[in-house]
Amino acid sequence: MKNRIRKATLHVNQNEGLIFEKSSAGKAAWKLPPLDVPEVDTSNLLGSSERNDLGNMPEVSEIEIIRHFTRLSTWNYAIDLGMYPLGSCTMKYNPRVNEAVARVEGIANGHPYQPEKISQGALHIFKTLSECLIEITGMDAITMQPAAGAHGEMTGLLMVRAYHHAQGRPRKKILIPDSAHGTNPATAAMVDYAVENLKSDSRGMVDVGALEAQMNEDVAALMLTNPNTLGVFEQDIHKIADILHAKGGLLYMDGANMNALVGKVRPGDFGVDVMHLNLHKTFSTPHGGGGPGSGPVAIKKILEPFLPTPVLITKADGTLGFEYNRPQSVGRVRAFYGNFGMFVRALAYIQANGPDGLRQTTEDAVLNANYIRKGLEGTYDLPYSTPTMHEVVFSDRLQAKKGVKTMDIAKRLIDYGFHPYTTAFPLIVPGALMIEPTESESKEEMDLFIDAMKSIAEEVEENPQTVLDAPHSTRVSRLDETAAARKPVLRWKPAV
Amino acid sequence: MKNRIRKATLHVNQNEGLIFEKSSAGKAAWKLPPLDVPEVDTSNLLGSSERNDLGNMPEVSEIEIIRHFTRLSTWNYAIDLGMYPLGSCTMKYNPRVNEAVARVEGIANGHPYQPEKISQGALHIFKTLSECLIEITGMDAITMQPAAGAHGEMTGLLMVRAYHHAQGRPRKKILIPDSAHGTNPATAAMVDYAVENLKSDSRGMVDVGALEAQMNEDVAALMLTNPNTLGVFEQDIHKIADILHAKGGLLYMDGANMNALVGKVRPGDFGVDVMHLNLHKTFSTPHGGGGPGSGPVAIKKILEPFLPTPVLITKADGTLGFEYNRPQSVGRVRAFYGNFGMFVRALAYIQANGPDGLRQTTEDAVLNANYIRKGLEGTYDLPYSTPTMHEVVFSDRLQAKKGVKTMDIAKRLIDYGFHPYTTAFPLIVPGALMIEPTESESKEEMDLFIDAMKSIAEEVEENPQTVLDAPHSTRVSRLDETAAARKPVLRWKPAV
Amino acid sequence: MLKAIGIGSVDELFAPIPAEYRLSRDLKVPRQMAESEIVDYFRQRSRENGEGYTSFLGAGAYAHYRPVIIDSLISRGEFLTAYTPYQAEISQGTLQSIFEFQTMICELTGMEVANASMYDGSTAAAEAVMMAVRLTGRRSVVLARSLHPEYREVLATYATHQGMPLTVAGFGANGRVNVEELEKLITAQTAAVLIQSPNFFGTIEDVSAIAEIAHKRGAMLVVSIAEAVSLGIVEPPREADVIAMEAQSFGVPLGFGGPYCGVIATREKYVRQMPGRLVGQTVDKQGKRGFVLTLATREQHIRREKATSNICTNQALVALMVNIFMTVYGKVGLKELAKQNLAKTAYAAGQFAKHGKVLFAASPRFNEFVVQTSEDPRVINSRLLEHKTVGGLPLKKFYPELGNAALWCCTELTTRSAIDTAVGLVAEGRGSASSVKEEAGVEEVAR
Amino acid sequence: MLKAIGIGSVDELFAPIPAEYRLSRDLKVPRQMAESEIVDYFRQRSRENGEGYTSFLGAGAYAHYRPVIIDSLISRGEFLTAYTPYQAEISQGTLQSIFEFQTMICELTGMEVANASMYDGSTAAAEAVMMAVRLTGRRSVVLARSLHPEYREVLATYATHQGMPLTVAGFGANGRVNVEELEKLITAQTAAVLIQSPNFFGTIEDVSAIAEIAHKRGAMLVVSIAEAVSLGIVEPPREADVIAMEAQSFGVPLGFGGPYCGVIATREKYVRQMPGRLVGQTVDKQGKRGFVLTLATREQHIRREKATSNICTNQALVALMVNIFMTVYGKVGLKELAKQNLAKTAYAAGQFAKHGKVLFAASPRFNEFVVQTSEDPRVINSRLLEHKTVGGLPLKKFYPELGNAALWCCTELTTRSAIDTAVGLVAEGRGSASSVKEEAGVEEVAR
Ligand SMILES: Cc1ncc(COP(=O)(O)O)c(C=O)c1O
Ligand SMILES: Cc1ncc(COP(=O)(O)O)c(C=O)c1O
Repeated sequence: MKNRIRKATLHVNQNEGLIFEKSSAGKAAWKLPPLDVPEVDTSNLLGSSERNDLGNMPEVSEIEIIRHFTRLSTWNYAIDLGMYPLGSCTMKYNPRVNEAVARVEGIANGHPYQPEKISQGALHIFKTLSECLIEITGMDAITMQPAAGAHGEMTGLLMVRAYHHAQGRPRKKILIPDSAHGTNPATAAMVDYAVENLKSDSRGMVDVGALEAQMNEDVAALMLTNPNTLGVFEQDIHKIADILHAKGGLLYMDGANMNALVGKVRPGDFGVDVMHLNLHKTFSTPHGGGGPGSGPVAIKKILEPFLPTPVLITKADGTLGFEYNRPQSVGRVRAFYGNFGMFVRALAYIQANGPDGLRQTTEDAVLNANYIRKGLEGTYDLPYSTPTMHEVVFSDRLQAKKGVKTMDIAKRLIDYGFHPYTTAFPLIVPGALMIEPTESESKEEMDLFIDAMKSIAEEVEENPQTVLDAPHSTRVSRLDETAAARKPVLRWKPAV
Repeated sequence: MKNRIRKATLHVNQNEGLIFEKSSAGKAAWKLPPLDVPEVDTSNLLGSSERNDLGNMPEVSEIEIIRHFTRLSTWNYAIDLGMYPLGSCTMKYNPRVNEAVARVEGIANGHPYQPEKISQGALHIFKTLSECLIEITGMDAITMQPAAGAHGEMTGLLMVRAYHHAQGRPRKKILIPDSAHGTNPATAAMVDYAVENLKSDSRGMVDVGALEAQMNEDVAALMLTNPNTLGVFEQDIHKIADILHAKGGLLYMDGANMNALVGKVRPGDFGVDVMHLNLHKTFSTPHGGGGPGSGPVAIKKILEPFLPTPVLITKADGTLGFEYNRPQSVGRVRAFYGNFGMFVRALAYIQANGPDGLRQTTEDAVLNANYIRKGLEGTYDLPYSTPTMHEVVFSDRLQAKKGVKTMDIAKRLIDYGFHPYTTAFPLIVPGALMIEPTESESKEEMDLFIDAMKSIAEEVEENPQTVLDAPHSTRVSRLDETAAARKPVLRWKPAV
Repeated sequence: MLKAIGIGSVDELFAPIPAEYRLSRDLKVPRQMAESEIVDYFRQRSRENGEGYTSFLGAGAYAHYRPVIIDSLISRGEFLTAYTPYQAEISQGTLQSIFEFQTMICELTGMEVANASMYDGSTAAAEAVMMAVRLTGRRSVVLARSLHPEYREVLATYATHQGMPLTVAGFGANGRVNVEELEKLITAQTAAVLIQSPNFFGTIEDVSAIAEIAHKRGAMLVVSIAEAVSLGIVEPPREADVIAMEAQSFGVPLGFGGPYCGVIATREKYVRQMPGRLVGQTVDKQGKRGFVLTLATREQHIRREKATSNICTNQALVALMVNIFMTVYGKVGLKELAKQNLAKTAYAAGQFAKHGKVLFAASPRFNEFVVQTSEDPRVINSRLLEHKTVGGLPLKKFYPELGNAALWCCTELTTRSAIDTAVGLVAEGRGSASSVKEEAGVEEVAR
Repeated sequence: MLKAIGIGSVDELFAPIPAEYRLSRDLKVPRQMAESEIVDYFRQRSRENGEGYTSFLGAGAYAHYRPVIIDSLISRGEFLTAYTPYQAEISQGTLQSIFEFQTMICELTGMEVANASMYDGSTAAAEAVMMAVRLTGRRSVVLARSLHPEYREVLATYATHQGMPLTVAGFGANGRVNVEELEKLITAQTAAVLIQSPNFFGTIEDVSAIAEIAHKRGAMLVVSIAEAVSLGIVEPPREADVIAMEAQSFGVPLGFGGPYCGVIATREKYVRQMPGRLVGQTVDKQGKRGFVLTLATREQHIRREKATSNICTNQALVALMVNIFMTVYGKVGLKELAKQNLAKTAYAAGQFAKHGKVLFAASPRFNEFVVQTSEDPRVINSRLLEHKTVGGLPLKKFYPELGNAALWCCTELTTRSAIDTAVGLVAEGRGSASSVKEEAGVEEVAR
């Protein structure tokens, strides 16, 4: 294995127990200023509501905390360490200037309820970003409230629902292609819609004939991801929109894959009525190990009355403020105004790129995906030969013959110094290898990746066991997920 | 080996070439604002002084830079990862609040020549720290100008030299114990003094008899480290001072080991005339892989006229300022006022501790060193049984019988997850193991260390080769230093 | 690369996009800016955003001191730029820290299990209620008017579109839920009773009494906690079936309203109806302890339309801030911290009582209280604003029945002198009918 | 632990300290403060320290933009909290980065070897001169008056105490070293000629001419570079034997004068007389490339009194900032950056020329220039200060012969409007004798 692996090696790494195992009475990492008001008798103030014991909360020193989390961090893979080609996740570089500006005092410490008079700075950021996103999507209006993509989907479908109600004829179901991400059907269910599956055709696109057949007055909307989860652009998108609109349905676009379109084409121009964006994908806000995200929803005029409250407006005196009185609104989807900190980062990203930079970014993202497709075609099975946009999906068909599955190949990639691609999604590709390099990767890094993938393919032929047992170079080997789920241990307890 | 090693394990780690090997034309991580003044014709302005080519300077993208240095960083051991018991280096925790306050705008961006009127903030920090250090050392005045310990030594000896000149009888030599750090003799030479060696007695202390004999009118000063480099407090310190003073000599104290004394005893009280401090040791400013440091020099009244210029003063109007006109001054030892950024951190450290905290810190540092001494006594040879202060020095005498030297044991410690102790210093202990835990280490971490040291001692008995070949777990094994020095390659060159 | 792919220009790659839709012009977004310009832009916005003001605002977003090491640690690329920890072998850092987070949330709330985070306190409350709906098979909900008004709005959004009937129980003169009224509202159809404690007024509810009533009728009790620091000194609602918490107080910047950190904690037996991610302990092939995402069969990527929620990306990095904050203060510090909040608030309430009416004084409170004045609080606030001070939140919009009332908050960061200054400024206008000039200012500071 | 050690109290451990010296009282230092108080204290000091002022100061400390990633990267504990890389196997990160630093310094200076850093530009210059003394076996030094005055003071300190004679060569009407005078001063005892280019006035010296003169007499030429950004567009002094540089301009905060980053670069043949640390490339047992500290036999810990210098701790972390800065701008960026400095300065000098006399206009300059006025520049500066602007450095103290002169500096951060404002304010006082009120202000801003 050694000689094949060029990008990674082994190195000494610190073990670290649970913080509770380091705790001992008397250690402390906190210090409060002297109290400048009279002490109070807490039991007198709180009576029976007083709490006396904080159970097993830890007691540790500051250096122990620094070491604890520093050591833990070294067990993670991250974009900052190398290519992270998770398909559908757009793991691009997270610029550090975004983090810096998000921490500028007045921006980091503004209270959501401080008077609008002294909130113009935040509101200006809010407005500028909103306008940029509307321009980028080609839509008419936007809500920044949703906290993530799925939350945006819910917000979007709520508006769809409110729209049909306002039309006087509520509808029952949402059409969702079988290639869709799990949040799409889950969201439809959350807003009380029935989900109807839509088959993909041999090109991996929506089967327009099938759609024609399935479309009727009961269908509230079609939730479409474009480019879809195969990285394929829905070429019949205009037909699709027409079919829906003809029967009064709406076209919802899951914008998770906007990184393939920004600056090159605008969903609003090809018939989309409502869509969400993932600022934590396309607009470079960091994933942070699973969030926070931000899932703004951009809409066409017809849906504007239904936007969640409050809505940002420019007031008579020219200052910015929020409008709360919107009778047809679907209501709030969360407290305050959304994940504002992510707006700051996303705007900084747009400013750092500008119109040309944004277009360039999209072109590079698509170019990189096609470079990888070219590099691995033949070595791995390509179930759909349709042109690739920002990501390419292979299958493990060839390797499966040797009993090696996509997850095994993924684990082996770890030994080669890469984070795995997305496995087992989209569902229409059994044993999928979903690869999205993003624009951030250099040719050098991608060549190493292609190399690694080819080398693994050879290993599958020569000795599949190495691959089946992978990873070999991590501080823990494959973990027993079944055991974890059968008898869940979801918290530490002191040994008794 | 595996089962013995509890604190560390192996984990996958990214390789990384030299930045020049990643460079390719057109890549960029910089962007300048549009020019708001007319463009200029550079060759017209600079003529023959114009430069046209920047040679092999790299061209890389921002994410490549982030990854480059992030990957490199993972090859380092650091206090933040674990115990770093380098004797004489006082590798204590570097509080993060120090870093935060050093970056506050007006403090990070103040220009050294900005009018004093708008520099009162920096000068106030300067003054407060100076007063704290004077109080801690028990001296009368201080200069903050020296950039590190060795620089402080030079500054101190220059004042000694100027003092003797002022007395009308310059002197020729400096007495330095054989246990002293290399910078002591090197400094003496730099200021044109002859170095005379002073033998240590069987307790590892200055041989008072010998001193008595060697002391005469040619001796400008004795440079003494106290506690000395064996971690031993010079109990006859008062006698020593008397002997020097009787013959008009001065007592210079190397304050590198102040972590053993702060809050418990003050050098000024036991006869020291001049001493330097290492803010990057005792006062928690980070080592940063070898600096920046700060080596203030505290002195007694008699040396005050000779302080480097400028000297901080309180002006008639109560504001702070610098005095430049000091005819007897030894002159400047560097531009501006010293490593101010380190003053900020040191003051923050003093504030975070306060009087009780500083005393506690010293007590813990000494307690920890003695705990380790106790734990390893018997397993390793203790050449001097004299009481230990903040650090303990063992020798490899027992292990040497098996051909295993202190450096081998040090390398093996790496496999166990620790940074090695200081090796082969002080010179009076052949094969020294110089261990300084500092107050920052918890009992848990020290127990692991004692454990590791004992386990290595066993390995030396059972199979010395494991130790001789160590480290086994690092991405590079022992490096060929002889080759490096024989044909030095001190810079990258493009392959021709 | 073009050559390798075998194309002449990048545009060929965009051929699949119907020509008529391709964008042939530049996007109308700001021109490309240098990093220095970007930094200047946001510094400027910061100066327009209350930089350097003293504030007495709480109401679901609290100004507590954030230990420096929080940002030092979460800024490490290994945490900041990692995705959801699907690949356990190279995500143990994130996974173990979430496991510790879940544990500490359990310790603090007195519950048995906690998830890895929800979007925020309001959505956590809504999802907790839907959890109760699934568990009880009932569909109606009774909520307290003393619950954060925006949390109520969010629940309404989630519930109404699913046809879940909502009824609201008011509060009494003591600022607590009107228990009699609540009891009447609970029916055999009631899936959940949702209250907040300390409630929106800072008043601590009598949770056990309410729990008893709810449980008697087979309804579940969901308690929302918006001020996490209260857990240091206020007994947690152990009688609740589900706790929906907003952990922003634990080291998360106010950030003009987000990102924050919602959490749901409950009893072990309900875990399979719990939304969101869960980390569990397990072992690797060598029997070495490790952590993995578990019980994923509840989640959208497996169950799709049958999932317990559609949540996918949550608030992981914010949960890490919370985790570090809880670790820094720990068993003793959290209590001392809460005590200081209590003391500052007691002092402030005492001072205000001398010049205005402090409502609900009879009931125990944590770090917020309602002050009733003769003057419109918006007028008072425009006066305070001139002294770079942001007064309490005017309640007219949310609770017209309270008249000229405002919600004031004090934390460990509120200084005595700031309190005295504010009290003085409030007193100034005592009795005086708002002057015209002041009226003019009203709109601008109105919420 | 006490038990383990076998003692009753910690005090027993301090028994070796003679009782009469032991401190029985608390140190008189500030009481222990909470982190929040410490942060407040320094924020307050910051506000008293020119926060938010526009400045035209250079003179050896330059305000250039610092890319954000510098601090992101140097803040990683693995760099921040590591010691000098003595243990190569676990210090490869620091070692490789220093090797890259040495390489880039060579590329920029045109020298063959560079060390890992010196304390600052002034001590680097002094050590470079001492290096020449060792190499030539001569002891006297000729330095230029156009060298930074404080660098001259430092050299004097190092030299005089070693009995090394110093002579100073003045500058001509063109602001450059007076070559004739210089030639006369060089003798058979001259070890080194020390000049600065761009010199203290921002004027670029005729290095080759000076080199020729020095070499003719067997003296070595040491060139000091205080404004590193000049290397992007100004030909480096390739004819020098040693270059002593201050790299602060490369991403190091002004920080009220330090820590900065000195560097010495020279020819391969002189390396064994070079002070400071050096990192060299080598291989491990498997032949894998790695880096180590090398040629340590020059250093104090091996050679003690025979070492080339007493330097031990240097400025490693600052050198890392410099390294990252050089990597960010690189081959193309450094040139463009230098160009902007040139353009801003040319514009400013042009504007000033309209209202005052700009000296040395005939010679090429980089980003500094001297303006002579009828009014005392200290009076001008107290006027500018009222507009939150810090004017050029008054030169009376250093160069009385220049009369009412000040040294102005512009970088890429200086805006046109700031320049126009300053020029306007300088013009205001034109011809006017300083009024009494103004005189009053003088002392306070005098340096
Ligand atoms: C195609 C698609 N849709 C929706 C989502 C859900 O977005 P979020 O995780 O932000 O809720 C994702 C994210 O994984 C996705 O890839
Ligand atoms: C005893 C002693 N003296 C002097 C020094 C030199 O201090 P610096 O490295 O700050 O120049 C050291 C540091 O290693 C030391 O340990």
